[in-house]
Amino acid sequence: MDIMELLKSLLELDLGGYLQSVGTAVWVINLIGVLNLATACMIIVIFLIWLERKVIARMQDRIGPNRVGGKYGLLQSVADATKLLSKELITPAGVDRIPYNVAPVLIVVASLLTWAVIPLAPGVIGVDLNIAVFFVLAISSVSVVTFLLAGWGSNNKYALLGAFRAVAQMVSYEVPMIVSLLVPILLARSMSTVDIVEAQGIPFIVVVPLSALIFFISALAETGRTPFDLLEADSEIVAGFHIEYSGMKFAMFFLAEFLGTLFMSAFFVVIYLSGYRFFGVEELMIGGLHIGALLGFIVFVVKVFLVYFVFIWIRATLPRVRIDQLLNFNWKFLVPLSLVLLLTVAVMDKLFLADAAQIPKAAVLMVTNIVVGWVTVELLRRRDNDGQTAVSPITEEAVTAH
Amino acid sequence: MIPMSWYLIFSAALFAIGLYGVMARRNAIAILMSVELLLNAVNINLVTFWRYRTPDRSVGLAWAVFVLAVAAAEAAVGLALIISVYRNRDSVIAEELDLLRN
Amino acid sequence: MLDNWQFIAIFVLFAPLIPGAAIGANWLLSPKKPNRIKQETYECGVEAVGSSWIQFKVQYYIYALVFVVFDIEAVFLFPIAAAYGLLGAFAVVEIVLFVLILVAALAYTWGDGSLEWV
Amino acid sequence: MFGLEFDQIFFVLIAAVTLGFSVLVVTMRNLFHAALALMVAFLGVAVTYVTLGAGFLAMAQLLVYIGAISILIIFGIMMTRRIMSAEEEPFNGQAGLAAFTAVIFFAFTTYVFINYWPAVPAVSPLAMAPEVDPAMIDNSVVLLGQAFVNPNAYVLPFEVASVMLLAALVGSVFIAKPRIQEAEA
Repeated sequence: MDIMELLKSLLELDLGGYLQSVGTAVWVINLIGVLNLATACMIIVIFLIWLERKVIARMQDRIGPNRVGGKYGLLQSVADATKLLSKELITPAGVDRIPYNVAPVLIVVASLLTWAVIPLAPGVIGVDLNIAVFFVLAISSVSVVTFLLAGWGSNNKYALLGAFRAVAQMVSYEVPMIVSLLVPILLARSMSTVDIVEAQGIPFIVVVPLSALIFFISALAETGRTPFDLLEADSEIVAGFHIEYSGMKFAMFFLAEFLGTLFMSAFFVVIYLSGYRFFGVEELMIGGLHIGALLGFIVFVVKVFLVYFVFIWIRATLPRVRIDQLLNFNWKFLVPLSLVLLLTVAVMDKLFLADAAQIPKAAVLMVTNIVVGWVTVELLRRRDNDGQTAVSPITEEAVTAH
Repeated sequence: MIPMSWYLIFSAALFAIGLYGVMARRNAIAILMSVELLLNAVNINLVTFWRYRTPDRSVGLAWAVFVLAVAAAEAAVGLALIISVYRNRDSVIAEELDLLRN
Repeated sequence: MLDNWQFIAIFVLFAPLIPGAAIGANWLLSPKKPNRIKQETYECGVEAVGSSWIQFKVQYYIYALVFVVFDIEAVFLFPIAAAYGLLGAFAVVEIVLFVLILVAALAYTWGDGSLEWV
Repeated sequence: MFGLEFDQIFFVLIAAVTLGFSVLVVTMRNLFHAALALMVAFLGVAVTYVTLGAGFLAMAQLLVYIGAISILIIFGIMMTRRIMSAEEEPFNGQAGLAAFTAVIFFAFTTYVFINYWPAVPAVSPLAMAPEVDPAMIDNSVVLLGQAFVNPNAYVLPFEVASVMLLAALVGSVFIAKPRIQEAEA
């Protein structure tokens, strides 16, 4: 037990390596990793709820939480959680017990599990699966099932209707998400998140901006954020599939939503914003100490919060769309566009850019992306001018809804 | 280390259960679910043989993916038929669907 | 490979403890005073009419159908995308053909009006 | 425990859970519960794939079977409404015969596995998985991707699969869609 070695490993974010060197079993190291990851997620979510309320309040010219925990109301979400703890867990008559009780647990498990494949810093990752992106998609498709469990189990018309809507929305927006994710995988030639980060000498948001945009919009819908928050449209289906839940069981759905949004920000950073990389700062060595690991982690966290800020910003800006607009926008705009983009990138990459150097290749792909996006918008405008009802870009869509 | 025969017996048991479901259930959707069990049993066999006999090639995996595709298509068409029949005949009991009898 | 999955396995075993502990603590701390009115199904202030397991329209099913087709497409295309650097030019033709056939499926449902929310 | 190694105990556990829930699938009266049991059985099969080193297929199983096919089945159950009818008899007249056939099938297959399988004399049915480089198992996904578009391997099934999906989608949308005259009538 060398205290210096331990400190060094902590600075390099390589506790696992240190434990291995003193001969700890692999499953113990894994267990410690799991505990760290899960606890960190929980603490960040408590902070996030406060952050979101504060930012939204500022954007709407309010102050937001300002009583509990000092001037800035830092402990507001802790107080809320404590209040929820003392609430009665009402189980309505006639519920289907097993689905009703499994759903809140399962939805949190599913949204925690995806964190296992996010590289937080160089060498710091739960597990570097070779099929990490596919793993994320598979786990998030499991969380769709929990909506059906909750909706069915509640023995309530609104809950079931809300669950059906939620499932229709989730499965619909999974299609453009899958197809747009194929583009970075195609460019990185790997499904591993670490490989994808390593392949981003130039961040993919620059190389394939259209794919990033499509992914971002479908991430908004997958997490049920405004303008796609039909899952809990209070005025229409009274909060949707979790209406019959109270106390902590209700809080679990809330928690899963925040975990999911935070995860989508992190996933966006990993896939399109080159993860922990920032002009080589992640490889910095000072006096034999790999300080770059810590810096890379800070870079990653800053990027994630920037993306999360955009999520909050959109929530404060855009009104909710109607369900027909939501589904039309997906099937008649996003899905065709993402398929066209996939084919264009695949053909360009193989036939014209097979031997190109990195920078010209990125430039050509970026121009291609912009051209595809521009042509689509132009086509839609022509159609709109012909007087036909067409799918307009998202902002116009949202405005006409209200 | 797990002997190959364990996987094969496991898959055979799953297949037998599915077989029972297909033959004994009355509800058409329940029959469809049993068919999915049968296809899963087949897939376990394919993957087992891939791992134990040809791990250096992708034969078993590739066919398992094709089985997956077939299973999805089968479920889609089967359920569409069941919904359509239910709409017209107000029943999903396989025995009562005897339009071609007489 | 299996060592990789060990982490996931531990995660799966551990993760339910978090929501489980939260709900368990809630169950211990909360008052338990059920009564008939409180346990009634919520329905905007009126008494619930009929079974909640009502029948739903076929539109939801059609969206799920199109989704299934693209899901399978993903299972085929993800390994191909991962192997893309090792493929020849002919592979591109095959991929384009594969995707175009699926686009035809989408186009059919579009033209058919099945994607309209009614 | 009983002279079993850890991974053997794990396998037996997974197999027992999978088989148990598949028995529930074929016996439960409430179809929605049967569909939930089916999901657990699918999950068990996915874990089996992981123990075999086929992580990609396990995830495909989650994505397609649990994320798509189960949802289709649940939608189908909701739309045909005959769910809560517990008084309805779930089995037809030939349930006993079916059980007999299933047991005979299982006994026969197991007998063949243990005594006559495989035809290649060098391999015993108790053979363990060959020791291979973990990198090779990892690489199987890339091999799979190459095989799908290799003209000497699976190009034809690959393209036929997409045609089949097209046919399945067109067919099922056509069947499931309510006819207009029907709606008027």
